[in-house]
Amino acid sequence: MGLSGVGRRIEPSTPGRALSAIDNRFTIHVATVNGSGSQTANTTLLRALFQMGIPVSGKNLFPSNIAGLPTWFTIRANDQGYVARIKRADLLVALNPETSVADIAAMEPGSVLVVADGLPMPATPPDRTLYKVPFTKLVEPLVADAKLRKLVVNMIYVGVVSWLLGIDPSEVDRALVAQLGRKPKALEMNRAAVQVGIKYAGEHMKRTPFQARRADRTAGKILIDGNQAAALGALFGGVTFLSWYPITPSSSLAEQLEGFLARYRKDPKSGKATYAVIQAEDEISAIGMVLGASWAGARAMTTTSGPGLSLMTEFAGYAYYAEIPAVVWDIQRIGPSTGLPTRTSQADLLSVAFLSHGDTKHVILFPATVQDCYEYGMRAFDLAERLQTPVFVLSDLDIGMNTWMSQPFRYPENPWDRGKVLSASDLERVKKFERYRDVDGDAIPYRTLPGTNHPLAAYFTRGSGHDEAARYTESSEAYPRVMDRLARKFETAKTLVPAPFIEKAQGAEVGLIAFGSTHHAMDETRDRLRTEGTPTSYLLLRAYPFPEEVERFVRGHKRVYVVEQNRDAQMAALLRMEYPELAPRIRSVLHYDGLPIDAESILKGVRAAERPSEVTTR
Amino acid sequence: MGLSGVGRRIEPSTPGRALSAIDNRFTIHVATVNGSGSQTANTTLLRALFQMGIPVSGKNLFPSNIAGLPTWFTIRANDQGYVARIKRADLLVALNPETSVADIAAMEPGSVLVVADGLPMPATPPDRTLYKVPFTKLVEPLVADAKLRKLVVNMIYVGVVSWLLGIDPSEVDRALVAQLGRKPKALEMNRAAVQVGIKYAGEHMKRTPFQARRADRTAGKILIDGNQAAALGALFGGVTFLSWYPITPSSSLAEQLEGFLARYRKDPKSGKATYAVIQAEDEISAIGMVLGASWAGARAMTTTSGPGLSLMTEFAGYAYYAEIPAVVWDIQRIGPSTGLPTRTSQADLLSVAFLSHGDTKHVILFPATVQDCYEYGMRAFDLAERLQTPVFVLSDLDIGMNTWMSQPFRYPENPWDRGKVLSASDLERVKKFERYRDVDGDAIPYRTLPGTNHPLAAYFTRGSGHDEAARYTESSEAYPRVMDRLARKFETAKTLVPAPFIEKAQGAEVGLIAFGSTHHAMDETRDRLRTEGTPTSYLLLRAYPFPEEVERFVRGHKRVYVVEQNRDAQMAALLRMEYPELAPRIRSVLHYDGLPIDAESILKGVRAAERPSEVTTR
Amino acid sequence: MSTPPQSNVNRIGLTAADYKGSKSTLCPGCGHDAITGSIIQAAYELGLEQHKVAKMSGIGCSSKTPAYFLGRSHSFNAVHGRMPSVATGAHLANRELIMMGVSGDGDSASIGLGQFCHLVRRNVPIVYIIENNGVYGLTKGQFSATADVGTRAKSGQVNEMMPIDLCEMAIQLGCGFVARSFSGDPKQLRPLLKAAFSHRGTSVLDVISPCVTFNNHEGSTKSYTSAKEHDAPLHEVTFIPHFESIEIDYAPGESREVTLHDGSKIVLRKLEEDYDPTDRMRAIDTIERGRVDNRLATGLLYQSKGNASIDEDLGLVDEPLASLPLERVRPPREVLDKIMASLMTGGA
Amino acid sequence: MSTPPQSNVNRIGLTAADYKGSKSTLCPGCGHDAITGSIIQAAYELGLEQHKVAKMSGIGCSSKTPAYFLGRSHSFNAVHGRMPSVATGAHLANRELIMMGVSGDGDSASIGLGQFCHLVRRNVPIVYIIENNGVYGLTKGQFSATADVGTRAKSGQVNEMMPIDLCEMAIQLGCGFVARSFSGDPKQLRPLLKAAFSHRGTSVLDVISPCVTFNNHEGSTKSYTSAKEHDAPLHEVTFIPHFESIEIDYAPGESREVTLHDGSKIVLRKLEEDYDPTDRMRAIDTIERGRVDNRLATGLLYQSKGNASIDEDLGLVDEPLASLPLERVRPPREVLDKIMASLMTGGA
Ligand SMILES: Cc1ncc(C[n+]2csc(CCOP(=O)(O)OP(=O)(O)O)c2C)c(N)n1
Ligand SMILES: Cc1ncc(C[n+]2csc(CCOP(=O)(O)OP(=O)(O)O)c2C)c(N)n1
Ligand code: SF4
Ligand code: SF4
Ligand SMILES: [Mg+2]
Ligand SMILES: [Mg+2]
Repeated sequence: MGLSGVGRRIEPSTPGRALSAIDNRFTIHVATVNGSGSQTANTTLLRALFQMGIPVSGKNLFPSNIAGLPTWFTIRANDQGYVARIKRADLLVALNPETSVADIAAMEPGSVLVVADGLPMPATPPDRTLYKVPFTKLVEPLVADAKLRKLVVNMIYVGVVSWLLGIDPSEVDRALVAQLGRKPKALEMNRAAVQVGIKYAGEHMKRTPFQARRADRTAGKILIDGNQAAALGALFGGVTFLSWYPITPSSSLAEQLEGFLARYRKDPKSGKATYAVIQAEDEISAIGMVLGASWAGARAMTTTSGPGLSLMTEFAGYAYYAEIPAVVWDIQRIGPSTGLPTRTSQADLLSVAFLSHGDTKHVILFPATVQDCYEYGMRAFDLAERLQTPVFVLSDLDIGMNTWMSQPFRYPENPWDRGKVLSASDLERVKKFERYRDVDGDAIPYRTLPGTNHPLAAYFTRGSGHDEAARYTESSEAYPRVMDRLARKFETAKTLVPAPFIEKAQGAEVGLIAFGSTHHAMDETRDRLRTEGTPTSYLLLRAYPFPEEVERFVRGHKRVYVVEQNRDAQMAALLRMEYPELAPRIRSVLHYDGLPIDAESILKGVRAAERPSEVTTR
Repeated sequence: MGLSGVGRRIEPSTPGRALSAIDNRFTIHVATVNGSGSQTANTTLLRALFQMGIPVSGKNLFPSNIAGLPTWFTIRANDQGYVARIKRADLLVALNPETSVADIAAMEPGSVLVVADGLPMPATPPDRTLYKVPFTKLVEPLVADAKLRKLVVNMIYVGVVSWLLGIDPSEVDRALVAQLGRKPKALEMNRAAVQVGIKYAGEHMKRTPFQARRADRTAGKILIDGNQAAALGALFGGVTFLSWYPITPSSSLAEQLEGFLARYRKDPKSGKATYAVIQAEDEISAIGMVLGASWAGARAMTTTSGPGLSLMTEFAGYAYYAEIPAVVWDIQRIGPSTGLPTRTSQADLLSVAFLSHGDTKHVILFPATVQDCYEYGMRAFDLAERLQTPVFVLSDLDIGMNTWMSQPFRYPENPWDRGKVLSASDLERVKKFERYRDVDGDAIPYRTLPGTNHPLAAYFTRGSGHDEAARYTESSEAYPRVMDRLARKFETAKTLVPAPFIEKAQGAEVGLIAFGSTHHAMDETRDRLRTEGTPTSYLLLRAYPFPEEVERFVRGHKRVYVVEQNRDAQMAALLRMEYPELAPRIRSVLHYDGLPIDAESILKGVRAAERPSEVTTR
Repeated sequence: MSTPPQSNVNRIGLTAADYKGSKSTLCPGCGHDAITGSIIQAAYELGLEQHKVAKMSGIGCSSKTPAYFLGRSHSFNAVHGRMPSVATGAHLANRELIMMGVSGDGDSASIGLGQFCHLVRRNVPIVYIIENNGVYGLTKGQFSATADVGTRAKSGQVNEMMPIDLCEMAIQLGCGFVARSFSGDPKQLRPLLKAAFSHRGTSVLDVISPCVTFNNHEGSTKSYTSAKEHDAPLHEVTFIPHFESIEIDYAPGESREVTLHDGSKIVLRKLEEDYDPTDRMRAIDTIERGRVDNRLATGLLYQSKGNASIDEDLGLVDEPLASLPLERVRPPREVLDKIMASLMTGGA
Repeated sequence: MSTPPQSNVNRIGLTAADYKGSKSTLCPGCGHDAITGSIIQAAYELGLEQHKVAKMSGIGCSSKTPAYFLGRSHSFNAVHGRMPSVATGAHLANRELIMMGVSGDGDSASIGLGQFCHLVRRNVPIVYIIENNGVYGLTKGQFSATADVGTRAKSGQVNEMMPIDLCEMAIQLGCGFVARSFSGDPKQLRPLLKAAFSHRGTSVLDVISPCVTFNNHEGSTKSYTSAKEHDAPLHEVTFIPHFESIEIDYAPGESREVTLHDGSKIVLRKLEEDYDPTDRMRAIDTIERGRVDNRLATGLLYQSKGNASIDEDLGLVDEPLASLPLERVRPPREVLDKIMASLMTGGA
């Protein structure tokens, strides 16, 4: 597998300058209300910029309810390719009376404010440009139906913003068509609304100092969210079984996968399904079904988030000990218990690594990009079936549900790896089968599938004590023998999981380690540090257990900062467990307020930490 | 709380000599069949020795079924007070045809073998003393009924063994009376059987070289198992609510507690129950009921083991985050999943410490002795209610179900601590109540109970985002604020949990750390190491989070060996996480075959590890 | 829900407004908000003392609603599907609490089915309200286990599986008060709610409560229109609380009267056919037939004095366990001495 | 169980002995061992091909028994109470497997009640046997949720709670084959077992199976004696497999014939009163009445062609999903290209 998008970074033209807006380097912040249908409007702006060749990312900050609560959408355009979250917004569109005062107060000098007429306002200093727009009045002539107005009004701000930023109207239109092409009436109405906005802006405003200018940074790239990418990976990875229980932010993975399957996985001859998707009654059942299906030979997966993961604990231990493949996607949200279901985090790491009572260790993949999601969507199955153990893929809400730019995904070059499965004819050849015997010295045993027509095929699968021949035993020799082999199998895993992505800096004393969505803030962070005179090496962790390169990297640097989005420095803890002798040099930069991590926060953390003392940023 | 039996050790008369049998220093091994009722016989021997003033311990090694499989019972008599398991047996009673060959083969030179006539036998070298006893013939004249015979026959070996070891017959009789006093007919029958055994031995055998001699080492002591001790602790701790789901080896805690409650906790006036015990439908329900009861003001607890613990994962996170007291006893057995339900281990540590998704850390107590079980039985409630968080008590099968010698338990001198609960009158006084506000600076908030008749009392308990006033929020300021306070509360916990027991050795470079049942093998280990010229300091961990003394201890020694009964060096991992700078000096001695750890194994481990390289012993 | 004028106070001097909670964050028009209204009105009319009430719920839009009524009651918003166990513990800790449970069809029939059944089996005293919309609202409209055969989701999927009928299950499990109603029919829902509070033991109310956002479309069998269409009231329900002595006289044979645990009465006015809610088999039969001819029987489906409630089974002291003083829960020193003596047989 | 002489082989040339597993480690006399015997005999008489069978179970003495029969079949001994979900997954991965589930009353009615109900609701094709002894055997005799009211445990405790009747639940949840029997009555159990294998969809067999060690004493309602006393057979059951053409002729009106999915037949010989197992309400009624007058109706309680099974609902291809080759589960390159194109609107 390639680097899956990681590190294919665009060299910054002028490194370091990322915080104040200039052409092709600005952030749009839209404050609106949940369920008001601003999604299309925001996507239109995002796509228009993207189509102009400017790197962009879109982040949706939504509440845990269905309608009526505050929502924010942030579009970052950055010609340096910095697409992580940035706190500072340069252009605000304020439509929500509940939050307008705070939204406006948060804007910094030099920013531009587009505020719906009549919203509550704080006093705004002169060094911000303020425009009040009578959206409701403007929309009236366009639509009669009140419900429709609520939706169409959003397109007016698209017009306004595009004019302010000098976004090519033809690109706005292309973006509109891409979304509403199939609904001509809606398209017309929205087109009209955009025009109204453009016209109004032209008459009442002046262009912003930071403009959108055609560039060539997005040619041939796609826009996609991580859950959809993961669904595509599973689709082309040949998934045959999905059981899941709805939970934010993982539902969209299961639902998009089900959509793809229904469309592309009906048998051409019979029109019947080459897959089974089951909505389970809860997550205990979801993982139970996955184990049953994997045991019987299906490529089975489930998707969940924190609370569901916790419910899978007992079965996770069973799968580890009875050695049954399984793929579990955990799209992380923040908090113990229900927490904040629509906020992101990386705080399930320790609980996943040791999920289940008893001595248990699990293989984990850390997708950092949408391309990782796609490739791990396939690879997780290969690893699970090769290693005969559950493989957990630790994504998060930021990767999973937000919109990212990426190289288009590559069609898999090689076939799948279904691991060590003995068919009836294999059994005929080998003459001997013991389910839990380490025949090849890699600590991975062979298995047979139920239904295999051979007298040697059958064996008894159990979570209780068993020996190499899968016979029940309480022997104090057999038990540790099995457990030691499982430990060796974990060593084998180190050689099979994706290697870390490493970027060394000449003579750097400081190493930075990150995983998952945190990766996107690292380029920006390192460029800034470099300009500040602190060159840093970088290692992106892509799997647990850690391949040996990780130890070499830590050994190679005096101080290593592990940047992660949780309170308890969970990845640092795993590294300290793995490398006790190196533990003293491992430090932490932590971020856990539920919003995606940003470079500024990391910089604060690293700077502060260079005066030794672990620091928490927010 | 005192040292609860820890360290009140008897100075060895001749340190180090523990492996070959001499007077008052021998081990009896009885191999029989599950369900054959040998329990009474073994207890009789154990008590008789105990009554003679000789320190003893009894370990029952039983299978995970109800009847018909091999069982072993080991009685260790040791005047030095070494009561941990010892591998070498000096006197074998072999009654099980299924295992006799292996049982006999395992015996070492100088040992004495009492074998039921007609059992399969290996060739036994001359340096073992072998007696074949026609038990079945001997029992015939005693009892007519075949079913009864199966039971009574056991008393014959009691007679034989007591004669061989020179155990005072009057003590054997006292022990019999203590158990069967209430059943005169049974008593007579068993008395007769003992006599038959004594007579037969007297006629056909000669006394063993290692004899039982009256001593004064058990005066005023009691014999009890840890689960019963824990039940007593809960009883006197004022438990009012127990919900549980049956699982070995924790069931006997719940059942003995229910017995005590039924007997001692009926209201004198009304005769009604001052407690509620519920057998839940599973462990999710059991912990859910505990949270509901604690929330409403009861002193609530549950008991479980590995698989049940795993099912409590989601609710554990809820209790941590919503700050609800709960006491959970985990009587550890070995294995992920079902594993070996009747074998001991200390492998649930990591999963308990981080039980639940998200950033979660739990308070854990580690009882090492039956007296700890008793005192933690009370104290766990005080801690849970004071800290408003679940407190896990990590016992194991060895402490919980085996028979231990102990000082009698002390009646609690002080009242209970019910923590920060505001009554209606308190509210009237303080005028202001915010459920999650840190008023006292110890990060512990105040709570009110449902039913409190005051307009300020009510609040909303939830596992979702909340602020200091318990209002729902998704604020990115409020969430980390709450999580940081919880982290500070964990710091407060360090000052409230039981301090470690420490025994320093002059100028020792090597420190040993243990917890739980492992403690009992440490005296023996350290005495042996000392005689070998390696003086060692010792720290018994009694709680997580670790009080500061722990760090000082680790800092104070060049090499620190953490001795534990699991594969993954789980306590060492926790210590390395806590003290990264000290991680390099922390090493592991591991034991995980399901049998209680013994000094010999630890010695092997430490010796080997002194040549640096982590070693696994079995 | 119409708030009565200030003057209009109940027997403990509170207005209906006093029984409100914080502002709802549900979708405008959600059936759950209508049920909240009926709960507020019922509590007001009964004159419930809010500090004695414990509001329990699981997770879901429905389970959020306890925040929107009885703002002066303690509330426990548990994890998904596990509220019944929490409620059981809370009740046993303080049997004086008036327990109220609010759950959804996903919360109680899907993930929570086991706990629901065991709560009913234990006969935990609680008014257990299921706000039944046939979907998972909060996670955007997937089918729940109460979705009817043939119902079409917004996504277009059609449900093939038989719905779980929690009322029928409750009856089978020995529940002594089982009713079904519709969020859109407060005239029927309120008296049933009030009556439930007078039942000693578990009372189950399954209330059809349309999800206007995800399950109110053509083809959905839990939409307002469809619910209205198939709603088949068994009788007209009137509740007469023990603290009021109203006389209602119907022509003989026109109505039935059911007396509840605390002396309150339910008067059921006969509609087309006579229905005897104390006939267990008849109740099950009615639900089963309803399935066949697609009629949703609403009203008081089944009522009986029923079995002892769990706190009675356990023979608890009258006072809340939670408030027993130390001296009543810590046995005297002699008890420990006695036990120690029995374990102490050491020699010398 | 009596092993027939070597000569005696079934239609695929195997003897009953060939259907044995490893030696039982249960208590001598345990009802579960008797059921194992009936299973072995039934499988032998049906001539089941062992490699096609998947034996699923949970945790408990009962759940251990799959090790004691059909030694040449794959087996999955899951975690406690969660076998139904595992079985569901296994069936969907390979719909050609003949699924057998063995569980206990604790495993299915206590911890596993939710999964049991949802398996039945999904109509997963499986022969689901509950070895019902009213207690937790493996953990030494605590009550399970099927313990009858008033039954006394060895510990002396008396159960106050209503038992959960898994047969009634199954019927209510739409199960198409529901039978009850007694481990001590192989003459009735075997034909029912054999018939269950001919049903397409979930078939539930609740078999009373005394625990001789913990629940066979005076005062226990699940002891051999008590089970014998209250056993009230509904009819005499004979099974005629599709591969045999036996003619049984009873005088008209004396018996009923039920034809199963694969053409096999069950002949039910009338006892005192006529019982129609295709009448759903009658079945529920019979169980309910049995509770009241303390008679345990055994036999084929309910049978119907029933709803589509889950694999039919999902419209799966005929072959096992498990064995589909890569080219049938990985869409062609064009599909990916098409999708990428739709996402690719980048400029320049
Ligand atoms: C363990 C767990 N799994 C999944 C979820 C996600 N979740 C939240 S609410 C809900 C379903 C709610 O449906 P229902 O109970 O019918 O309530 P409604 O929203 O329809 O009123 C789910 C699946 C969760 N919170 N916890
Ligand atoms: C999660 C979990 N909780 C508890 C147990 C302990 N346990 C093993 S078997 C069993 C009950 C078995 O009862 P039943 O299903 O009726 O089987 P029986 O032994 O009576 O045949 C229990 C509670 C377990 N193995 N797993
Ligand atoms: S999603 Fe449905 S159930 Fe939830 S609040 Fe909106 S309408 Fe009500
Ligand atoms: S304990 Fe009971 S159920 Fe278990 S094997 Fe023994 S008799 Fe059978
Ligand atoms: Mg719902
Ligand atoms: Mg049972």
